[in-house]
Amino acid sequence: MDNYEQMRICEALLFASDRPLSSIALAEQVPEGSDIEAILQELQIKYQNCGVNLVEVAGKWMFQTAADLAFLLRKEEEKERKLSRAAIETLAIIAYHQPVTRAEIEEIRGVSVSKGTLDVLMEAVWVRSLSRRRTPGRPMTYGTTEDFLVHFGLNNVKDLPGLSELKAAGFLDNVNTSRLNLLDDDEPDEEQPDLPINDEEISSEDQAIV
Amino acid sequence: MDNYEQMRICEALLFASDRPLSSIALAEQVPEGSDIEAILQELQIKYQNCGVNLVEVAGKWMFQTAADLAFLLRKEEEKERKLSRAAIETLAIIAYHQPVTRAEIEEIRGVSVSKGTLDVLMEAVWVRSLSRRRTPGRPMTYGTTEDFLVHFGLNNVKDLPGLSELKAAGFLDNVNTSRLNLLDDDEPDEEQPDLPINDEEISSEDQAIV
Amino acid sequence: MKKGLENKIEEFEMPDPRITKMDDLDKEERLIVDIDGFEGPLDVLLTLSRTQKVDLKQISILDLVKQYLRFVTQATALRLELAADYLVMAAWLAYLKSRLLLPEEENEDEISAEELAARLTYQLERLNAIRERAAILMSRNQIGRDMFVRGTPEAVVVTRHHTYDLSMYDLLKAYAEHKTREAVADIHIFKRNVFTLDQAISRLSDMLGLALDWTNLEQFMPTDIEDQQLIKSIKASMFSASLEMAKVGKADLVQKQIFGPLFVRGRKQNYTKEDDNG
Repeated sequence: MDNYEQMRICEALLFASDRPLSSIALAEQVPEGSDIEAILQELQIKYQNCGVNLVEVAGKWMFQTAADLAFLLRKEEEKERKLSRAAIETLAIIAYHQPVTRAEIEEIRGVSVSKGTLDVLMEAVWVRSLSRRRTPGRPMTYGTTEDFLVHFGLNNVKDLPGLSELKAAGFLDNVNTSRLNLLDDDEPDEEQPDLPINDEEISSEDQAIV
Repeated sequence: MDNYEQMRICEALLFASDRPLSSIALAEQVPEGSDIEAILQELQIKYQNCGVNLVEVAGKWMFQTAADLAFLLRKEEEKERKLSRAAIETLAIIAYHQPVTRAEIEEIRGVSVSKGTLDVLMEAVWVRSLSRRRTPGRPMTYGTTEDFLVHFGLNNVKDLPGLSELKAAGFLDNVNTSRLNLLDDDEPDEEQPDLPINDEEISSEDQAIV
Repeated sequence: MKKGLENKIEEFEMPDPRITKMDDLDKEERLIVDIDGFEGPLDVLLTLSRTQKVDLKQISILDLVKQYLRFVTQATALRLELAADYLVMAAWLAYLKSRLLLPEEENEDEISAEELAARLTYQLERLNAIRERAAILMSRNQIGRDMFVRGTPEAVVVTRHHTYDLSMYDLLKAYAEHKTREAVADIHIFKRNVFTLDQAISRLSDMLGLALDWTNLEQFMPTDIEDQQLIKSIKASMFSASLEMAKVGKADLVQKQIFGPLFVRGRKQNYTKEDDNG
């Protein structure tokens, strides 16, 4: 099979799908030893000036309509209109601070997260629960999903706009969630990074699942 | 607007449309006086040797996977299916209460579990049989698989949100508070898989799995 | 434009619709406030700080505190119900204000007023920064609004791992719904093992007869109980019993520090005034 034929296969698969496909998944469809990255690069160049472009989102590949045609194609989307100011702000906090607990979101916004905010974001499949933090109370942490990255055209959460500036300004430092923390000078102890779960407590569980 | 720009617009519209578009519908999107037929012809030629082709069906236009590559696409009956409500609920109960026997699932749900429900879940490789419980009748116990964890992006079944977290996220919104208190009383039940297993019935289970 | 040239540029900025300036804007800068529009005390502070028209780092915390306290007062005057969050913040800011106004005392255990003010500024800056990011994020080209994916997708072989279309949301929703139904279907109310107030009063009055001096209430607790639930219940009931007996004049209570042990002493029948100091 020549290179052109392999490119046609990837083109057909990517064109037919409305979800991004990983290069690994695509590689399974072309003969072994094909340079899938090179094929994808070539496809991307082929489409760069067309009405549809091949883009890399969430570490995967997808065809979508060209960004500069947005003004012609724009539609007000149901999902977005439904989002409240609180939900948008919560989404941004989850995106930039992930993994983040509910208490931390409340601390940053200075107000409790109303019921329905998180489940609206989860229903939109933009937010999901991650692992539990290994601190007292074992609170659930939240993060963004692949759908979130795809929706906003990001390859990685590291590509979030202005992330490094936030970091440099110290705004992504550990959030002290003790109530009225303004008065409290204690070192926050719940902010240890999430460790991969591997303690004995759980290991029997793990094995049961394998 | 030059001809190429108009071609790009048609290309994007045809790509994003959920149904074939007539040349009249397309003509409305490009400046008046454009030769829409010529644009479509040009687009058709552009795609004729690609992985996707522009085809005219019943007087309307659409992109379609090249006939020689149709083998790449799934057949109709293999499309993603929706799980029944009973199956989703059964899956959730297995996830939260594993290892759990069929009789226990029935007791929890309050209705009998049809053979088909478990089969569907096992065929999806989300549920698997664990070992037999060492109680009269030696009933089979069920639990979730690694595929289940992968699909839902969990590290561990421990990462499933508990009742209080479901409540906080708004999932249990329509329950009144007095009932919620009762639900909370049930919580130790939820945590069952989490606790160090020390009751005889379950420890035999555990050994069998490890 | 009667305010003069220096304010000219600012006049063009859209006023925050949630804060409407009253009357002719006397120096007091009075505010009418729509509480519903705000998302908590930090939101109010952030909005108020904008009226200072400077970098958040350079805002006058003292002015901000005054504005916030005025906001709370006015809201209360208008009989708007303020959530506890707003009042807690008001209390804290009043404390901060007093610290900022009074000369600082040397105290190593306490955080300096400047440090407290800096922390507040940090919180405001952090919220402001995340808001800016939220706005940037939402203004990005979005799939389904600005850019579109294939309108007639076909399932491709490479998605074979996902046989069923089921999201985490669906799964959790199903479980929550099940739990909801279960709650309606069968309600088990377990009888809790409790130590009643009557039991406690009877136990305490018996034992107070034996102990003549001040005695830690803890020492009247039964020692042979292992059930943690019951121990809690006993503590609560014994505490209530001691209050009850003090109320009816059968015992005196004293507690020397917050959260310290509670001492109890039986009152003699012929009780004199000088015993009343406890």
